[in-house]
Amino acid sequence: MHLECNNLNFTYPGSKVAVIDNLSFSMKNPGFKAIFGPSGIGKTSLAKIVANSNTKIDGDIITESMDTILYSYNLERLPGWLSAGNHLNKVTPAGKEALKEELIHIFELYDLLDSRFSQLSMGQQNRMNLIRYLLQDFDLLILDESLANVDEKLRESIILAIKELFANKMFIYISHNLMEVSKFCSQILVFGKTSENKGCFMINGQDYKKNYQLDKHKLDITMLEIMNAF
Amino acid sequence: MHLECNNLNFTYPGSKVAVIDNLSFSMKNPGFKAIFGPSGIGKTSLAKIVANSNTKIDGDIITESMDTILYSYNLERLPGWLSAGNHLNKVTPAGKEALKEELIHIFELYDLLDSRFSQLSMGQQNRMNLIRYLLQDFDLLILDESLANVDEKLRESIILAIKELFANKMFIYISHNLMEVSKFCSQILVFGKTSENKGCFMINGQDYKKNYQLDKHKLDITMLEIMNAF
Amino acid sequence: MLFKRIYQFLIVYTISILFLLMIKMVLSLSDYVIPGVPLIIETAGQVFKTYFFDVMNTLSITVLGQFMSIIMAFTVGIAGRKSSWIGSFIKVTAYNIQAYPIVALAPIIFILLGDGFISRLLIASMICYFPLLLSVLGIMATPVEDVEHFYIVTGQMRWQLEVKIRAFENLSKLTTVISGSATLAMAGTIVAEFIAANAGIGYSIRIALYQSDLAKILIALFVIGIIISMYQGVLETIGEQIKTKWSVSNQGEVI
Amino acid sequence: MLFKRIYQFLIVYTISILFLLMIKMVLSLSDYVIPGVPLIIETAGQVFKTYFFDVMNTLSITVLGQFMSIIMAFTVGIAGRKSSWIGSFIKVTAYNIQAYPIVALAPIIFILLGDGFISRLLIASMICYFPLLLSVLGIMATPVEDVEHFYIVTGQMRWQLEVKIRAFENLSKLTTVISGSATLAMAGTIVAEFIAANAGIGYSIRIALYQSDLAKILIALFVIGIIISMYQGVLETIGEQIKTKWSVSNQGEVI
Amino acid sequence: TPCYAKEIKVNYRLKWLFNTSVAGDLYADEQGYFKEAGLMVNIKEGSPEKNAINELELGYANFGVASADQVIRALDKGAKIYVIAQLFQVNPMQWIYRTDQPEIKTLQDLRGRKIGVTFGGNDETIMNTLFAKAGITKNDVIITGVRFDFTPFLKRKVDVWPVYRNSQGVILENKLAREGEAVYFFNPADFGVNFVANSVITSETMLKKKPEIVEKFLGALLKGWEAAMNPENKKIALEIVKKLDKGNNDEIRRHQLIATRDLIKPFSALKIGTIKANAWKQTEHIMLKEKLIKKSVNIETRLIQVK
Ligand SMILES: Nc1ncnc2c1ncn2[C@@H]1O[C@H](COP(=O)(O)OP(=O)(O)OP(=O)(O)O)[C@@H](O)[C@H]1O
Ligand SMILES: Nc1ncnc2c1ncn2[C@@H]1O[C@H](COP(=O)(O)OP(=O)(O)OP(=O)(O)O)[C@@H](O)[C@H]1O
Ligand SMILES: [Mg+2]
Ligand SMILES: [Mg+2]
Repeated sequence: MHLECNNLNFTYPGSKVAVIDNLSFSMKNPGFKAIFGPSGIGKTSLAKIVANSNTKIDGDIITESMDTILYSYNLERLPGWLSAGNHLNKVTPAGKEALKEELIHIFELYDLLDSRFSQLSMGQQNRMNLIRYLLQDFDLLILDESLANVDEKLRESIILAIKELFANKMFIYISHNLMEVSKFCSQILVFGKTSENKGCFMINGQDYKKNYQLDKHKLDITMLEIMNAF
Repeated sequence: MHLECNNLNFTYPGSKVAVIDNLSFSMKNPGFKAIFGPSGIGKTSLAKIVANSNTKIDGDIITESMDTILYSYNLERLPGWLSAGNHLNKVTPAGKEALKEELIHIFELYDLLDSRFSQLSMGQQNRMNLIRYLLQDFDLLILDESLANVDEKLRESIILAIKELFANKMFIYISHNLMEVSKFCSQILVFGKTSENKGCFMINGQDYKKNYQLDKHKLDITMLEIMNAF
Repeated sequence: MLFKRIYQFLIVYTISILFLLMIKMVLSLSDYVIPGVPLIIETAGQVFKTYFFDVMNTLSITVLGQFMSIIMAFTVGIAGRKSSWIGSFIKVTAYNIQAYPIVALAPIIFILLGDGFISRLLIASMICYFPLLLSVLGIMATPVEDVEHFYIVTGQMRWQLEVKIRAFENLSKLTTVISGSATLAMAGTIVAEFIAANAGIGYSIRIALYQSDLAKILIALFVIGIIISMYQGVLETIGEQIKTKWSVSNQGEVI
Repeated sequence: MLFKRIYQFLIVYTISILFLLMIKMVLSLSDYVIPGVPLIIETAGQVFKTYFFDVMNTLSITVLGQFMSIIMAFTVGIAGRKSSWIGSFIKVTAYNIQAYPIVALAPIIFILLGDGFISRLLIASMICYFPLLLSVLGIMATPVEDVEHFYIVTGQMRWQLEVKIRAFENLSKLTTVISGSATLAMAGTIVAEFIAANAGIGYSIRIALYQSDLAKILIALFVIGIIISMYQGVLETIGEQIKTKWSVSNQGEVI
Repeated sequence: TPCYAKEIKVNYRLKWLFNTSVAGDLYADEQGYFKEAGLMVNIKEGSPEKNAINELELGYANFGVASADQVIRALDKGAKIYVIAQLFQVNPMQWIYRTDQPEIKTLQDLRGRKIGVTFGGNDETIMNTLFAKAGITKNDVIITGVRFDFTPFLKRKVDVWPVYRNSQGVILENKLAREGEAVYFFNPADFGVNFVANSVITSETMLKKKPEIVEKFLGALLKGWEAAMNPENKKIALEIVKKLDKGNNDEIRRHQLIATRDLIKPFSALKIGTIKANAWKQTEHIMLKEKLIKKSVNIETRLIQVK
């Protein structure tokens, strides 16, 4: 499993500055990867470009044994004419019912299946949305703030569960939580601030998993490394 | 300055469980306050009830020397027919132009004034939106995830600047970042998980300000206190 | 709600009549140009009952015609929502037919379908459907990005789902247009009767026009107005109920 | 774009004519009921030029009428968007007038305004405006919560701003409806001419109808179709330009 | 015991709405004349959009009423129809004007008048013929296009207004009388222009394949007309019309019946339905001259006076 970008460039039409400027990086093996960087640096843009093979770009994106790349984000909504649970059922492929039940428990949504999507709180909406994606066939799933508005405790147990349940899939996690990306991700693509002329670095994270021992010291070092890069 | 709720109850029509169940608390003095708690516990609901005096509620909300209460949230959008900068100018009251300029610098939006709102990244959109509110007349401003999608570094400098510039206003900050609320807020209303039958606590935070000394140890204690409450 | 509508209609009607009478007075026009109050009342006595049943007759066709035109508008609107060749072809056809005033098409319709019930219904729904179509097209051609994204990227998007999503997100616009189109269906039916039927208020209007009897026309307008107000009130109530049943978004806006 | 429209219209028209000719053949009807190809061509030679200028004449009224009806629809739609008493009063008035087929109102219009240019224009825009109104009402009555919130809570909401926000958020729906309503304006103008004028293609259609001359009507439909396709193509192009100028949302969907 | 054959169904398309102008048609139906002839006739109203000639060809109708100009136009375009009876001996298409205007005694009196004509209608053809006859050009008169509503005449914007003498003419006369105004009618026939109006037509197939039905139908129909036009039967006739013509009051219908009688049976010796071949020829001639048809249709060959 392998995602590689070589000399990627992208400029929005009508814009003068390139959002992605000669970017090269490579992410290997299943597990949680991250894209990290200041607001407005181009994380979402990069994610969309990777997920949408139809975009006209300058440069190469090479994906190896990854046929299906899905992009999810935190402003998505479920249709409103049925309860959220019903909509979930409708998009659950045959054979994945058990997985669905398990995810609902992990995501603590059991009591909310009868609610309409518009009646959910923001964090509940984001969780409901993410479950849908996890039930689909994918090789790489990009989570663009998909766990926004979820409390840290629950977020941690969700991330750990995903890592366990989908051990052979790749995830790209986009979040502004420094500690979280350092702790859970194996590779972190850090965008430096353009204004400070910092480039783009790939930093190795702690890749914490359930029942593993977390080395607090190493975590601090990773966090420091990232802080320096950005 | 004083916000007090006594035996507040609220249930959404058609719902069986009360979202807010016999809640009493009091927040005093200007500065940053927080509402903290698991996703879906009722933070947004409470904020809206406080801001909207027309809601039919059971219980008392007492506000002292706070006439104008504004509620802002992270999904708001600016109109699209002009650049974001232009829309900002339109809502800047006479005499506050200098403040606007200053805020634009603090929020690092200077280069984006010519963009349409839809062309901004999520964090940029949220910052643009928040500036509008800060330029209005208010006594209490509720920030419901208003700094979501903004990187931690920038978020910190923004919060510190707001605390300095609006020293005699009250803010209620709703966020899922434990460290942040502990550090910057003076009073934190923590909602405990209903499933674990935990109630509602008011915890004092570190109320960190620019040029103050942050006592790391005390911060850890606050964080622990909150963790225990929730 | 319903009473308010009727009440408001009565105000509008009274104002219009007073306005006409004023003109009659100012220009001192005779009864045969603008009928005076006694003549209007006398005429009302003669024809009110007949006209009432005529309008009820018309209303029955209106309901059917509106139903058909809703189906037609959705069929064409859904088929024509894509910017593909066939989509724009369907649109061009639908638009062009509409540009033809029904009076020009009527002879062809009669040749093809005879002059029975079907022709009358077809003409009524052709007049009513196009405005509906425009709205349906506008709504159906506008993606709802944040809801559709998931289904598109996971390859689960069917046209039925797309239509459902867009309809649901624009439910209040659709119900406004549909309940508003009742008046168009009524007007369409009356025109159809005017040129095609031997019953209904449109037919009676044709006769009154032939006799140049403005008093009768004023009575007809009155009866039409009252009954359309009632029909529309009913439709709006149904629309509200569909909205509250299908969605619960109203409940969401309590705070 | 423009050529595609014309091209598509020609296909539709040809298919319809072939269909009619097929019926003529199968039932062996005379030229009086359905004209044959030679007669159509002969008639075209006689009247094409006249009809072309008639349609251009009609088009000039159409453009003006459409413009007026857009203004009327927005005025009424904006005034009637509130669910207040006066809002619903305006709606009731607008709806009721629409329920009256123009043929019934025409005598009153002629009494008040004579049968000149003004009556013709008024009738044309009355037919065209209502469908526009329905869409405008639907759009104007639906709040855009996430944009309006700020202005409402800070007390800066003016009705102009509200209208602007809702129009902008529904720009593509509005342009669809407005450019689509061109055909309605055309149909309206033709009907107005049919009952009121001494010029324009509607007038020519009436004469052809009196003479049961289907060949002439077919030629008229052809010329109307071609010209309306062109007009609509132009409107759509303008609509696209407004969209790209006012908003830049299209550019946002590059990825 | 007589054995009744099943009644034969027949569709009969009129030219216009039910009113006193079709008293005879309704009379034949109501009094059971058709039934006696073994026919079940469905009488249907007509309009400019629904014409009898189309329906004859399409098989929607078996008999119909059409004006001479419609018939001649259709023949010009190859329609296979025949005229089997001429209902109106005098064309009801006439012009009304108020008596405060000088009476039109010669065609020259038309000069300088504000005259209404329906462009494309046969009143235009008739008026043009009158003008040609009198040497009047378009500059000598003020011509106004006429629609379905009478406002311009009522408001005196037009002085001489075309009406159907026996229906609209009566109504207008009555309306104006209420305001104390009297009227004249200008009848082209008085000035030598005999443009034929409504006649009964049928298709060639009908005439060739089912002559007995044609005969029975026409027999019953004309019997109905004769009875309806008989002053002795006026009460019954008015009752029958009243059933279907709710638009008018009794007084108006009574006058309309009298006016209709003058047009259908101008003198008692005349047998209703008589086809006046010369008038038809004149009509064809006028239409040819006005370029309403391209070639002569030999109208006399299409006139079949059924015995
Ligand atoms: N449609 C667009 N047209 C032009 N510029 C755009 C468009 N969308 C985004 N941009 C610009 O591209 C830059 C990168 O945007 P992007 O959304 O990728 O940032 P991001 O890293 O995801 O930020 P955030 O963390 O705030 O979501 C921003 O400066 C933004 O203003
Ligand atoms: N319109 C509504 N109708 C019914 N229930 C609702 C409605 N809106 C919210 N709720 C429910 O009320 C509860 C509290 O929602 P609220 O949005 O206040 O949560 P929150 O604390 O802000 O959560 P988050 O951090 O995820 O935004 C949730 O369980 C939600 O399902
Ligand atoms: Mg982003
Ligand atoms: Mg919330």
